Amino acid sequence: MKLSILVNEGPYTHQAADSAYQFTKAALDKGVEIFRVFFYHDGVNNGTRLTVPPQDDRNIQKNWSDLAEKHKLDLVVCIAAAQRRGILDEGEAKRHGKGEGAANIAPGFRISGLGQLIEAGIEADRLVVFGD
Amino acid sequence: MKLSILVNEGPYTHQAADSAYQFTKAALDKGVEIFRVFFYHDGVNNGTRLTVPPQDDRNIQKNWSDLAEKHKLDLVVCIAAAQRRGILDEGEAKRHGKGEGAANIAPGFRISGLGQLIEAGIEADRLVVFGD
Amino acid sequence: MTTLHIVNKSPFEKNAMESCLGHALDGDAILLFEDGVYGALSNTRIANEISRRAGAVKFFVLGPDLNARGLGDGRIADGITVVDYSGFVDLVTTHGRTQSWL
Amino acid sequence: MTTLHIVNKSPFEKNAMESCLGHALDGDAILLFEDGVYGALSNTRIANEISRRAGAVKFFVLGPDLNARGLGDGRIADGITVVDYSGFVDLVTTHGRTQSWL
Amino acid sequence: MSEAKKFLYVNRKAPYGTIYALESLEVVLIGAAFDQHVSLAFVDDGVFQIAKGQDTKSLGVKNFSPTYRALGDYGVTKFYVEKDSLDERGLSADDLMEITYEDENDGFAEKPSIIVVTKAEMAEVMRDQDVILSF
Amino acid sequence: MSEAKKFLYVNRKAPYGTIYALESLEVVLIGAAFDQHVSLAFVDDGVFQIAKGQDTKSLGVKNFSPTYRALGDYGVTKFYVEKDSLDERGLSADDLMEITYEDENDGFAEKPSIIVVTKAEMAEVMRDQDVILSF
Repeated sequence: MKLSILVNEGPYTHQAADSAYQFTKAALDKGVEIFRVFFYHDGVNNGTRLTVPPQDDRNIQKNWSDLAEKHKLDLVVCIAAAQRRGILDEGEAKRHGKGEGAANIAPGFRISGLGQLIEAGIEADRLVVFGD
Repeated sequence: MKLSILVNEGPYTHQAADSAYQFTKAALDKGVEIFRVFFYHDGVNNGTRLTVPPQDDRNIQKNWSDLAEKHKLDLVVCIAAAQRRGILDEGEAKRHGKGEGAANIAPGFRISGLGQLIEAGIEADRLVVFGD
Repeated sequence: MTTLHIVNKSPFEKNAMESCLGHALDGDAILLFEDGVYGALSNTRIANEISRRAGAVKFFVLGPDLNARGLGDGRIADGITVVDYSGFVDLVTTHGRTQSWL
Repeated sequence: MTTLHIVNKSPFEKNAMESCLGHALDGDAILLFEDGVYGALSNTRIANEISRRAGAVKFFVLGPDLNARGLGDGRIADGITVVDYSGFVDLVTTHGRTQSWL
Repeated sequence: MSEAKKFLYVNRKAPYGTIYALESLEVVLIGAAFDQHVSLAFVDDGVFQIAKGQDTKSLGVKNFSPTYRALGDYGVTKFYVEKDSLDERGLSADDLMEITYEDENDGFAEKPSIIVVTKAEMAEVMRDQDVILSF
Repeated sequence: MSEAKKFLYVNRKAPYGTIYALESLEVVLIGAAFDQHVSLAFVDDGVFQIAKGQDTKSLGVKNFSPTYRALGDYGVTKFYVEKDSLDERGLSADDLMEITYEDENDGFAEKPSIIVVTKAEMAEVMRDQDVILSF
């Protein structure tokens, strides 16, 4: 059994990001395979390395990055949604002249097209959507 | 008559950001003074210089920056909300070790504390909240 | 001084407009904008509630938001005045406070 | 195959749960989580609707979300089963599809 | 790749107030390039997405409603619209855009893409899917 | 600076599902340092913000409910809670946290901060304000 996850909201603002993370972690802990986690709409904001959450709170971006490293999770940020919201990798930052060092995508996340979401729906046995 | 504006949602995702901009512009066009525009919650995302909206769509961040330049508007992004969401100026980026060139605050915006919102409520004759 | 209430939520999806109507006092004004303009549609449950309060409470709706949603002409319940953003500013300055129902 | 419906919205604020209940078919399951757990409260309008459908439709609620909101013990309407995230995963894998009511 | 799956895009939100309608449409457009069975559902405020006469000029935002009409050319030809949702909003099918497709199995005859269904029928459409994308 | 204004924070959303309750509270805390008249209104799902027994350990998010109880020390002593909203949710005042303040004009006697009001009374409270912050 393979699952794909769609995350439609940003960290902190909506619990959707937390729920998706807890669900993904619980699935992996049970040995259920996660084909891909796809970030769309404001969900792309889960993938910014620039967050500085309060000391006494969770770090949602880091939680994702750590989970990705531990389980070789595929975390994909939608490029169109990311451009609208100012999430860029190095190639994008360069291409749009945003200056050296401007890329803000976090470790473990990659930026790609919406086709990756469709593929996630096709290849996984179930798709679960977390949103607002 | 002096107005203050509170913007609680990010650009594109909710119309609140557009409505706040159109309202602010209409007020300025009528000669009504705007004491301050304060960006809170996801509203801080209005102030990222990294957005690359589609060619055939409006550029909300640039609209704000242009309006600020033309009318000497005070655009204030809440520091606590901005840190949670990864919006940083140069000082913040440096202080949190995010690397050279990582600051993503857009021209015309400044990052400051929540006291600026309370002051906006005290000093203006009316406060208008745009949110979700 | 009376209050300008502003509602940007569809009454079919959220309870914001209902709560606003429950708290608006006689003499107040209510402006429907963004997805709130769907509350101005005639022949709905909410239209009945609006016409019941119209007179005691003044109802306004933002034209640009109506047009965007295809509700430009003839779809609006009686007793609701269409304004533009400039009119929105006037409503804010002529009422004692603005209360947003988010 | 039957469907797992997941609802994360308060039934007092939004119409998502009502719409879900209107589309769930016999044999389906409904999981309440996030602000959706308020739908599990006893002595409310929505609780009556749930108990009317319970049996034909199976109702679940996510424990961690209940606890966070102070609804941990004795506040939940009869016929609703409490699960944790691991149980949430099981519900997803044992139903033919998952439908989110956002 | 496994055999073709049934994808349903469920639209329950009004356009313009939030971005979900627009970005959902962008998924549908990309998804059309994959060889899957695609249907769209318009329920609750989602029916407003395909209301006729949308004009965003005075709002300064992009009018994306014409794109729904172009979906037929991409093989997206099933728009299930819930009658109960129309009724509650004082709307009828006449208030919706004309959305059609050319049926290649019937001499490219122009046929309506919109299928008005009851809530009970919509529930059956939903259960008939492999993947349900909600925005 | 002008003379003190009346600020009302209107809370209509449940905690944890979205960040509005938490970030609203952060404004109240900062605002308390300014010398203004401050009241809080809990309406609709906002009443859930001050429900007793909140325990977020298994959720991994911060439990900010104790902060409401500390607001008295900052001079924030008026929590208007709408009875109609409680009733609709099957709640009574007993389901709310005990929130009190020490009245410095009455020998620092401990008094309840929560004032349960009808919807009509809440409407009067709202109209009595200079600035209304909604989150």
